[in-house]
Amino acid sequence: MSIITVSNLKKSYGDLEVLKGINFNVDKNDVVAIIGPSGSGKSTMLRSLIHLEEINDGTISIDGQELVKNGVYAKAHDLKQITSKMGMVFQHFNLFPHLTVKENLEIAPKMAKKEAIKVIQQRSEELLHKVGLTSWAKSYPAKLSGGQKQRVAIARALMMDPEILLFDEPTSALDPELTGEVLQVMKDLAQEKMTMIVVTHEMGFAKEVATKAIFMDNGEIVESGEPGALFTNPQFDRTKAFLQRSLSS
Amino acid sequence: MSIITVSNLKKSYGDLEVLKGINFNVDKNDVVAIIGPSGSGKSTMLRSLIHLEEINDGTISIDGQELVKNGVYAKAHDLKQITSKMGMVFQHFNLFPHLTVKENLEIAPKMAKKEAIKVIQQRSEELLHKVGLTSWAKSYPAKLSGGQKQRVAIARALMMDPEILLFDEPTSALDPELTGEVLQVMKDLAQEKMTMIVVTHEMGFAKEVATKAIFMDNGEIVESGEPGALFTNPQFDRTKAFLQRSLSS
Amino acid sequence: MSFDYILSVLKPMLEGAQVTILLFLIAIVISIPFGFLLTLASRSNIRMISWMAQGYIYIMRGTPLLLQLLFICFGLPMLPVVGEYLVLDRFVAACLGFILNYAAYFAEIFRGGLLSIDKGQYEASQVLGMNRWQTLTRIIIPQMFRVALPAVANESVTLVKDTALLYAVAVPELLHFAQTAVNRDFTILPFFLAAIIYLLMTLILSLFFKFLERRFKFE
Amino acid sequence: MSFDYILSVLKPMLEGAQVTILLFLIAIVISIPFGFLLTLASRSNIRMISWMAQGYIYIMRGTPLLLQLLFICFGLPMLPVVGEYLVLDRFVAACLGFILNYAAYFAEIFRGGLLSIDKGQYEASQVLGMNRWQTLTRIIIPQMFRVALPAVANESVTLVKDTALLYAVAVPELLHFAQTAVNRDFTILPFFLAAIIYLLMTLILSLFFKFLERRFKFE
Amino acid sequence: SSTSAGESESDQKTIVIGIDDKFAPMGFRDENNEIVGFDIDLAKAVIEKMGATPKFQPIDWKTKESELSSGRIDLIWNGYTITDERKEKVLFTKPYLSNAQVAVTKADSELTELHDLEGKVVGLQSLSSAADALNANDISKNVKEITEFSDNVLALSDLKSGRLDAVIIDEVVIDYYMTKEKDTFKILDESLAPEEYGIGVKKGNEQLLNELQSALDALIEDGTAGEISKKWFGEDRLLK
Ligand SMILES: Nc1ncnc2c1ncn2[C@@H]1O[C@H](COP(=O)(O)OP(=O)(O)OP(=O)(O)O)[C@@H](O)[C@H]1O
Ligand SMILES: Nc1ncnc2c1ncn2[C@@H]1O[C@H](COP(=O)(O)OP(=O)(O)OP(=O)(O)O)[C@@H](O)[C@H]1O
Ligand SMILES: [Mg+2]
Ligand SMILES: [Mg+2]
Repeated sequence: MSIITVSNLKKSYGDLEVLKGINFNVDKNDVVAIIGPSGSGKSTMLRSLIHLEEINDGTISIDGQELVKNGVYAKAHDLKQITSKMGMVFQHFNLFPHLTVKENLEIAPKMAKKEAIKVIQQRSEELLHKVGLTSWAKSYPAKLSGGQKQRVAIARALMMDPEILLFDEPTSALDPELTGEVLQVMKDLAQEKMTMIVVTHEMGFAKEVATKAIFMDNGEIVESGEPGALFTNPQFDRTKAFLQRSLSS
Repeated sequence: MSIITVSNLKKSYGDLEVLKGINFNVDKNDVVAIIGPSGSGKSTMLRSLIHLEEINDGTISIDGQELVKNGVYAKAHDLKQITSKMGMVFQHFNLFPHLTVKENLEIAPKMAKKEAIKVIQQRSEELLHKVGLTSWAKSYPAKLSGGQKQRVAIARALMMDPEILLFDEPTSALDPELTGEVLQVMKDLAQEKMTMIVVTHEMGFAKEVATKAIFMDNGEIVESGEPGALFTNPQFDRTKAFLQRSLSS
Repeated sequence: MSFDYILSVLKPMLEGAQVTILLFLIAIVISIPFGFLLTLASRSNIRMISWMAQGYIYIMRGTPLLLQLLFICFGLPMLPVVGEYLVLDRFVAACLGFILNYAAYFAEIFRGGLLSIDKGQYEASQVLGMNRWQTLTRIIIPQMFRVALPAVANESVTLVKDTALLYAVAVPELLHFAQTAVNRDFTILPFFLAAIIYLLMTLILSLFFKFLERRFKFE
Repeated sequence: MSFDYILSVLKPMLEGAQVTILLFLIAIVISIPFGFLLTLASRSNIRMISWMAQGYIYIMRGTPLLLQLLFICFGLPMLPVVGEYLVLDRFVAACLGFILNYAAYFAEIFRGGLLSIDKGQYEASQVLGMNRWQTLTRIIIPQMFRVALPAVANESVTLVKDTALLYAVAVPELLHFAQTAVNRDFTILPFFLAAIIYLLMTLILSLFFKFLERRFKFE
Repeated sequence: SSTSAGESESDQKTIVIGIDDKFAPMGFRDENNEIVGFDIDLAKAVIEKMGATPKFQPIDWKTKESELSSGRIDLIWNGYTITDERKEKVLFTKPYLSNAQVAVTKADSELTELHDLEGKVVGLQSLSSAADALNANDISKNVKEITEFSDNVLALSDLKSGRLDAVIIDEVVIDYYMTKEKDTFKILDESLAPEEYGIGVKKGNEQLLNELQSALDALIEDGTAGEISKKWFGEDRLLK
């Protein structure tokens, strides 16, 4: 069963139609790679899923609940509950600079007050271990390299125990040398069957890890499918042109 | 005959020995790609050639003239004359933000006052045409994309009619989509037999365009040679490990 | 210039400095939170509130503090009908003037601080399920204060120096006593002493803020 | 509050405003280049010069302008021996005080402006064969002024307001006449008029700087 | 005696007296920064007589009527000249001391008469009766410039430093300075205008005025005031 279904998603900024009726599904345990040229609407689409952008029309269901139906959003309380099933990792990490790494992980769960502090602290230690940053727990983000920051951001998202993780170009702001460590953490998550949607320019990662690839251009999904097939045998000229440009450079 | 010879180049920052006795030659019309992990000293080496860093020991000759001999620099006037044979393109472009594109190209030649303004203007127009930015002549740099900025920076360096062009990671600050246009300009220059030294992470470019590749690690040149050979059949483990990491990501 | 003379001149000046310090503390403690409220008001979604806050800030920053002090101390009591209820004690009036004026400056500083905070901070807070109040108090305000700290330090030093205006509303302060002594004894020395006292006060204040800045460096 | 009354109060105030404007123009025109020289001096490689410049800036920024004005106008003539040669015309003394004070502030602003300029600008200039002077005058200073413009605007508005201190050295200015009228006629109106005149002056100045900022936006 | 004798006895009413603390010998600060002077001593005696406690509040002289009308001070009492214009806004006691406004120059000045002030720079205290006296005289139209200071001392110090040619000032005040600093100043022959000092009370507060007047009268009567005058002026100058 689909954990995310998007139908007829439309979004404009003023006169500029950025998403022109998008339809797609994501199944549980899918790793979806979203690729496409700059300005094609990838970020806008991803951000719409977690309600960082308000869409103009269309329906988005998450895990069977409707976040927005034909352009009408759910009630505030439901909205919050629905989006809480997702975590998001940003291109520029968006760590809280005034909190230590450990505090970055723990602040949101503590604010939510659903669990004992003990439990939260234990999980933050586990997750820091998982992303290999146990020894940086007490450091402030400013001290970390880009790759380390992004791993903290992933751990922070995982603290809220999401069923789905969204990534918006998680390695684009990193030195090429540092992308590897972040991609490794993402591969591990894929192995653990985390459902993920990843906007990326990393064709290698898309080919290797993704179970599904979506190619967007100009506010539309041009084609989608199994990544191997899409990369080696694109059906449309637009896809072909884009892949050629991306792979050659 | 070598246009650049470097021997026993040593450079420290305080106790940190960044370059540990570097030796290499560059022949006229060579395109040298310098690769290596972050912090290995690539930038420092390149900047030493054009006297942006003062070295502690060693000899650097440019076109038969000694910029520095056994750690002793030439006289100020000679220094200037020797470095004027080289142009440099920076990672972050370093365009002058308060001058238009055309003014960026013309300011240095005008200051040098060696040529009539007419001649300078004619050359700036030619070069803008060459990098495909004629229509942007009157714009300020802030209006340009990263790729366009870097092309302006290349044109600006060419205005001084250098015999050698140095590039320090000219595409690292660019969106992947925009690297192509800069690499194309560099390829054109290679075709016109410009001598170039390029610090780069773009293995594709290094393989395709460079006539010689130098792999640096930890302040030393580990190996160097014809790029095809170096990439496919590295002699040292350090080179192998680096290439594996770079090409996989 | 005997040591005794210096002491005798210094005594009233130090008493005046106490007034300066007291006013400084009162003004800073109240005008910082008030300034922050003004910042929030000026960013309010309700047009009226945001206009009023912005107008207030504009007027306070566009006219001299001295005029504002004279206005509050001598102008208000002259208003028809309500005037007689607006006769404030002169020290209270001075505090009020400084608070009203400095709140506007702090509001501008905090506005800049808020603007400097990346949109990503709000977005990260939102996707982590934090509500607006939590985001404001736990994420935004601490960062805003950190960014604003150097400007707040600057403004505080200016506040110390502006206490020299107190004499206009007849609150006897440091500089007034220095001036009295200069005129009485026909010597420039009290001005030097006053300068040293002001320098000491501003130095200590600067050091305190430097300490705060280092303490909250987040590195 | 007849119109005639307003006119009669306004006339001396506008004359006072002329003094304000004159002093403002003199002070700004001289203190900006002087401030820039101070910036250069404070970055000098010669220790003595850089220390002296920094000390000067520190003292001027750490003591009240009012004290400095009193010092120059009434203190200097009291110095033994040289005092009698230091009796400046009071308007000249006021100008001098404002210039010496504001130069220190502008020096700090320009220092910040210089710091904000990327090292890459110097490096690009060097590899293009420009010498130090060409780099400074053609590349660095224009960018520094652009960066400093908003702070210079702010400081200039402060300067307009600080002219209210002129009363202390007996230069009759706007606020003095307003105060005279208030005390004479027992009405708050002159304070309002003064506020409006100050607001107008600071508004025009702000608009002028906004224009400059837009003009030199480099976009 | 202290400047803020204040609330020593809580049942006693405090009367706040606005003074210019740079107006010797009427009210000024001595070497110990204490406020002293003829008016200070007299006020203390009179207020005590009234069964109240005096509190001396130094103010910016420019704002004295504003201070009074706001009620922050109860009395203006520091060589406060009675004028018709001021009578419109302030209640005055009967005059207790006579004074004149005089023009003062440096001792070595060539100026000798009032009309020598033509084309000269003249200083005076802002919003003082010296301004009225000068304006009432024709010479005011011919002086080069009139500069207003926030107190007399600043004006005198400017005269000494040479920025001023003359200062218009209360005779009582300059007399005191001339005994303190001999050979520094001289007074021009004609005085500008005779005048009298009174005590200013807020309009509408006739009760305070009356109490004050009777206490003052009593002290003049019994010679206490005369003693104070002798202490400061060497003679009994009080108007009876
Ligand atoms: N807040 C906004 N206001 C107006 N236009 C916007 C806004 N955000 C995005 N856009 C426009 O919407 C279009 C799609 O933007 P979006 O960021 O979704 O593209 P993208 O595919 O993520 O590109 P990139 O690969 O560069 O991140 C672009 O034309 C962009 O200019
Ligand atoms: N100004 C400096 N002061 C002190 N250390 C420096 C300075 N510049 C560079 N270094 C150090 O010198 C070493 C070499 O730096 P360099 O920039 O040459 O490396 P690089 O190979 O260009 O790396 P990258 O690929 O990250 O640009 C690094 O360890 C760096 O930290
Ligand atoms: Mg995007
Ligand atoms: Mg480098």
